[in-house]
Amino acid sequence: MRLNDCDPSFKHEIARQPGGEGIKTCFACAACTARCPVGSLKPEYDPRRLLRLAILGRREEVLSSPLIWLCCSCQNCSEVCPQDVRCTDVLTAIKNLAAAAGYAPPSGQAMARQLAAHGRLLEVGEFENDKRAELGLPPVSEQPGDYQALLGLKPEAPRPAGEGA
Amino acid sequence: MEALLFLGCTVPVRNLNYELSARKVAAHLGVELKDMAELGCCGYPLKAFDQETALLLAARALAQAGSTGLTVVPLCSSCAGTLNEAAHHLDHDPETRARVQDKLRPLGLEYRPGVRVRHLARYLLEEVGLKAIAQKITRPLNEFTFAPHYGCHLLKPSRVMVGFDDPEAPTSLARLIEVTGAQALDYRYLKECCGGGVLGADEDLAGRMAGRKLMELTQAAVTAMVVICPFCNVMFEGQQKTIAKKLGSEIKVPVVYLTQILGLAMGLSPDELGFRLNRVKPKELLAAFK
Amino acid sequence: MPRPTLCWVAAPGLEGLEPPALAMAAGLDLDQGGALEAAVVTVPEVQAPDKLRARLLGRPVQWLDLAAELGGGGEGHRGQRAAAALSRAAGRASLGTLPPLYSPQPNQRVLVAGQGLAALAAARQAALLGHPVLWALSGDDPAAAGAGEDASQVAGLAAGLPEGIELAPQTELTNLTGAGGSFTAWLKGPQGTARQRFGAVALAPGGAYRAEPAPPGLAPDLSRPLSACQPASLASAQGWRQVAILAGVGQPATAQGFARALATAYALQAQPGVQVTLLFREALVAAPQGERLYRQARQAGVLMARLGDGEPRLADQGRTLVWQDQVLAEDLELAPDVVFLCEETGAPWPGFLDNNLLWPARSRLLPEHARLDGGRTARAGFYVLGALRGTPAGEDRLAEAAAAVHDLHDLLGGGAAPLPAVRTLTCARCLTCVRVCPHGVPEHVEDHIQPAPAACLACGICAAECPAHAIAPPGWSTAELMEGLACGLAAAPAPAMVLMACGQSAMPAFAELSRSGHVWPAGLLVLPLKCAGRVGLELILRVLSLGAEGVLVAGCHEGMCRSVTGNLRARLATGQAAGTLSDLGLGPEAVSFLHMANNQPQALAKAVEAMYARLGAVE
Amino acid sequence: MHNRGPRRVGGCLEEIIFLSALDKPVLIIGGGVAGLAAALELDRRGLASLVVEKGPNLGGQARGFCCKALEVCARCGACRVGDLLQQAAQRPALGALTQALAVAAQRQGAGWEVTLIPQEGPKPTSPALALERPLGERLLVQTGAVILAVGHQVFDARKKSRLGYGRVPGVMTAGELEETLAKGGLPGQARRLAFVQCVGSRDQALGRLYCSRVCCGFALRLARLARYLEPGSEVTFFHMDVQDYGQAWRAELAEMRAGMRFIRAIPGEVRPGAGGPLAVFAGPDGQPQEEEFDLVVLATGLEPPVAAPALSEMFGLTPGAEGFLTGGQGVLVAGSAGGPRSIAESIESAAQAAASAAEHLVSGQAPSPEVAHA
Repeated sequence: MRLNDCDPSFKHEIARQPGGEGIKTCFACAACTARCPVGSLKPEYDPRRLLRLAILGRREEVLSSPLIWLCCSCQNCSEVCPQDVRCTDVLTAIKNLAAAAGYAPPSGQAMARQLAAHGRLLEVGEFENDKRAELGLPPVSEQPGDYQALLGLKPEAPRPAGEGA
Repeated sequence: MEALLFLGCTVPVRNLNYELSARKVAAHLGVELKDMAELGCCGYPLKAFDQETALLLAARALAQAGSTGLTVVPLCSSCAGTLNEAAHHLDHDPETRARVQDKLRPLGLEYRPGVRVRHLARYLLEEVGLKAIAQKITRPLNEFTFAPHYGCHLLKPSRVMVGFDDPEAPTSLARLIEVTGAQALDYRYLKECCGGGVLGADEDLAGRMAGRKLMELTQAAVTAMVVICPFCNVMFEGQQKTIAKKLGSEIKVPVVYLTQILGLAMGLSPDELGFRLNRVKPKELLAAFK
Repeated sequence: MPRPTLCWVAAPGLEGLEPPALAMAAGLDLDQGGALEAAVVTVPEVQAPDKLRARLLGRPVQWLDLAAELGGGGEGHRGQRAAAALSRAAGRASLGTLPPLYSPQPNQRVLVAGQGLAALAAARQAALLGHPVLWALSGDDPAAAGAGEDASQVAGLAAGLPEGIELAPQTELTNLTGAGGSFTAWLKGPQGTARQRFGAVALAPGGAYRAEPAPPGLAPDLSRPLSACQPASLASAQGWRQVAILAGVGQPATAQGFARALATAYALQAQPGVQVTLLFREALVAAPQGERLYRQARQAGVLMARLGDGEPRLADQGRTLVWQDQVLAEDLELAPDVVFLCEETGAPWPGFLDNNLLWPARSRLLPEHARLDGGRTARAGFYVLGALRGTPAGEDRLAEAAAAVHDLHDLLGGGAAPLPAVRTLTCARCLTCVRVCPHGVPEHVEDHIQPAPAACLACGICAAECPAHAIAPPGWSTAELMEGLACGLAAAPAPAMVLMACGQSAMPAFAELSRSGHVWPAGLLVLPLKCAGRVGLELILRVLSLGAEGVLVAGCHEGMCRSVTGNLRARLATGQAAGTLSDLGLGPEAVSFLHMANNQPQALAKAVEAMYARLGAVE
Repeated sequence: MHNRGPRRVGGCLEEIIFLSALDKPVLIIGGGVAGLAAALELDRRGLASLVVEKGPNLGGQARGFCCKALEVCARCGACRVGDLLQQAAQRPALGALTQALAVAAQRQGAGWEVTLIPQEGPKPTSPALALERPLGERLLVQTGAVILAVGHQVFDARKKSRLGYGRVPGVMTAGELEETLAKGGLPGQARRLAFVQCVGSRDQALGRLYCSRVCCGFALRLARLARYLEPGSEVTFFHMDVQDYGQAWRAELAEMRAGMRFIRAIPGEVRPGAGGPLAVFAGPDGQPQEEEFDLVVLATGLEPPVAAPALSEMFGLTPGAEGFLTGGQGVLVAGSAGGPRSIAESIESAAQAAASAAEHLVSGQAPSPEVAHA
């Protein structure tokens, strides 16, 4: 890979994302790799490698990689990092950039629509509240109004996140 | 003692045994868990896609909850983690706070710094205290051994969960298990993640993450695994059969909620604690309470 | 022959011993306040009461740290050991040797040759301590800083030069002979070459930058030394987009060189449109602020490219660097607009040090030696400072210069240095002493050997090697040692063995063990030496001939001898002695050598016990 | 002690020594390597000093260090402590008060008046030297200059919980291994050794963003010594970068690289294994890997001395970089109290402190005893 063809601004772009500030300070000690529960089961997954690719500016390769979605956000890597990179947060920042670039799996949009419709991931209808009543639990209500405002989405005409507002 | 219950999305729909036992145990300990209808999603599901929006949703919940002045007590580790992180972020970063306030204002909401969020397990340990719990124990569970599953977001990131347990050598759940008289198992994969976070992206991987814990515990003489999070529960209980099939091995690990065994030890009946809804039944445990 | 008297000074560790009985056993008179011909005193000189010291002034005295030689055990056992030790001292005292009276005054002048922080600090400190200083500057300006030095720090120091410094601008040290207290320097200045005498010499060139060699094959127009990128804004002006900096790729840089590369990388990266890639093998961050610079550079966006073994390969007619990324395990390529080569500071060694006749090889003169710090060299009174020694610029150079000046002040003060006695009548002028002395003490002047007045450490190497027995540091002639040991061995119970203990390693360890109550074998006699180098083949064989059944020589670890080769010579002599014993059909195990340090008392105890057990088994 | 006389301070009788008058113009706080070296360097300049040590023995932390030579000196400098003690004992002008703590300081003209109190503590571990004297009573010392040589403290490895120190059997600090080796051998049947570098150094998360400088050399020499003492043992060296210690070191390092396994990765965790501590680290393929050792040795970094904040306040000093001490008017810092330093570097820095103190005595015109009385 020719560094001349890489995008040196990519690392800065990630660093501008909330939680992405730490990316440039990685000095590759591999403590994160050692503690990654995903890496230990998935040979091709190595958080340090993803960070390295991002630092080198291999923008498309990183954003389009299905691997970035495998971070289970367990925070082990952030805990062990001596440079306070907060690797989980950096990967979240990268995922956000990937989503904005259209690489996100469709589940994100689905969840946003669900929240706009119900204010919750799981719909609470009469069936659910009946079941709760049987157990003596108080009913649960849905308050989707605030969510629609914050998400910039209307429940009847759902639009994917990022496109609206 | 009063606290504000934060149910989140999953617990009130899918994990009624958790909610039931949590409410019962809290009441038994003299903690009044208040409900608030306006509380919805904590924002966690959107974090990977758009964390700014996720933060807004968390800030909304914190603003709502904050108006009560009570400690917010989520039952779900993801909710607890998200709300704690959001509160930490908002309290320490005035710029973000201002930006978020601008978005909340049209909704008639305002985030006031200093909202206290404590996962139920932490709340029980720190605010209620082991001593108070021990006083309520009437039926010690001496003959049982439980494997605690801490999960990730109860303890981490430790810079946010300041002053709580050491994520590298956690003891909080073990102490809550041992207060019932039962043994807490220390096992190899004790600290590992359930895999729930990647269930959507790679079901096979998530299954293997949960599977290695389940397989280890199948070998160990353990009454049940103790969880404190509905997502972890999905992996260990909900997916247990699927995982066993996929990995081609015998897996049989009963999964219970912390509050269920605390309730048993306090003399509540399995029915009151929703054991009917447990899918992998802790038969050995229930037999003792017939 | 004077009859020695025992002056018993009570000290911790001597409790329970009865001086009258010991005096009798050792053949000494007990001091009853009468006149003294010669004396054996049971404590070291520094611990003796002032009155006693005054009374003994000018008389032959054997100062004996008896407590340090005794060790623990029952009273009878300790009495036996004490009697043997006192007998040994009495034997030497009875010879009545006094230190030689010949003692020329060391020259107090100090020559500082060089320029920059180290030279300035050395000249200042020496002048403040009252030494007349000649500062031979390579240029004209005493405030000129060397490469890598903080110009304002140097200027600040130069602003308040104390009195007593004579400046010799544009002057070079072209030749040097002699040692502490008596150096002769040839100085070449604008008025020609002059020869002058000095007591001490500090060599402290300011130093210059040397760029790391470019990887062979790199397009020549691409590479520049690091200093050529000042100011950093040059990068924008030149339209550079991709800048590579090599910071220790052939061989690792130093921490100072690396820190400088980091600072430059940081400044360049801040220029709009510039991407800096820093290539290195190890991130050397031990310099002050090094780790902060490293992080700061990463934070600014400098790409850190760590190399595995070997230099980067070159492609595209030397215009593209290729290396394997350590994390990705795949090749990365970079076609830089410019390649900066990391620079280290250094200075060339002056030519006169190549004269092997007068100066030992450089590695002998300035070995990496834990005892030769603070600018010291093996040649007492000659100091190497700053860039020439590789000392980092800044506080470290000041510290080094301060330490060097304290050392020379001490040397020239005359208190510390004894003088070897040379018996001119028996001296064969074979120059063995000139050749073997690690400190350059003996000089051949007008057909006789003349020791430099402030350079001798009394290691005794010359005495051990002199074939004519013509030279010995005071109190350490073979005759003296033998007389003492003969008396000591006569008083020691069999089997008797002698420990020849180096004063830098074995003796302090032995003393520490003794004071903490270690029980030594009854027949063990200690011969405290300044340096194991005093031990030669002849000495060992003579001691065996006196009736000792074993000889253990204990000296410093290799590379730690204060006199550079004393321990190796002693080890060689021990091996030769063992060979001789074998040849005679005797057991070679009667002699052995132990490498040790002063903080390894257990090793010494083990070696003594092992040898004693062997001797006992032979009995 | 010369030139002393009782005087009344705040209602209680205190003893006062006029160090500034004649015999002891410089007070040295700390009797470790740097403190002793400073006293010796002052003595070589003809200046007297008084060393104040809070512990029962002179020599400091380095006194417990072991010689790391095989047959050839490793240039670790540990025996320099012995040299210093020996030289100090041979210089009768030197004085040292042990088990004495400086608790207050007041500026007096260009000098200082320092209050010392006796410090309760353990008994001396080795026989006292001629110059060591325990402080019996509260003491006021007037002095022209003060040298702070209080050394450093070692990072508490418990703060890096993931490396298992204090809870996983078989995990020890390099300092503890040093003590064990000083007694002559490896603990138990240790054959598989792992060294973990930068524990408490180069760590932004801990607020220790500096390299402790000495640990690479220290740990590798210990490792080599361990291999020498137990010829069958294998060493794995987990590190980030090996720091440079000069020309001879580079040659030695090449040899050590050949004889030991160097892994450029910091383990993520050390936990109990079946037969010893288990290190979890990234393998060369970027995969988590586990390996069992008999002994995991943590190279703990150097931290600012515990007393740094108190001393800074006493003498009105601005805290230096990373929390180490910096000097001020008539207050000089020597040794690792001013930043991570090796034994040799501490000795050299003591020379500089002594030189600066001497200059201060001349330029600062230390107070005369008459002034002190008034």
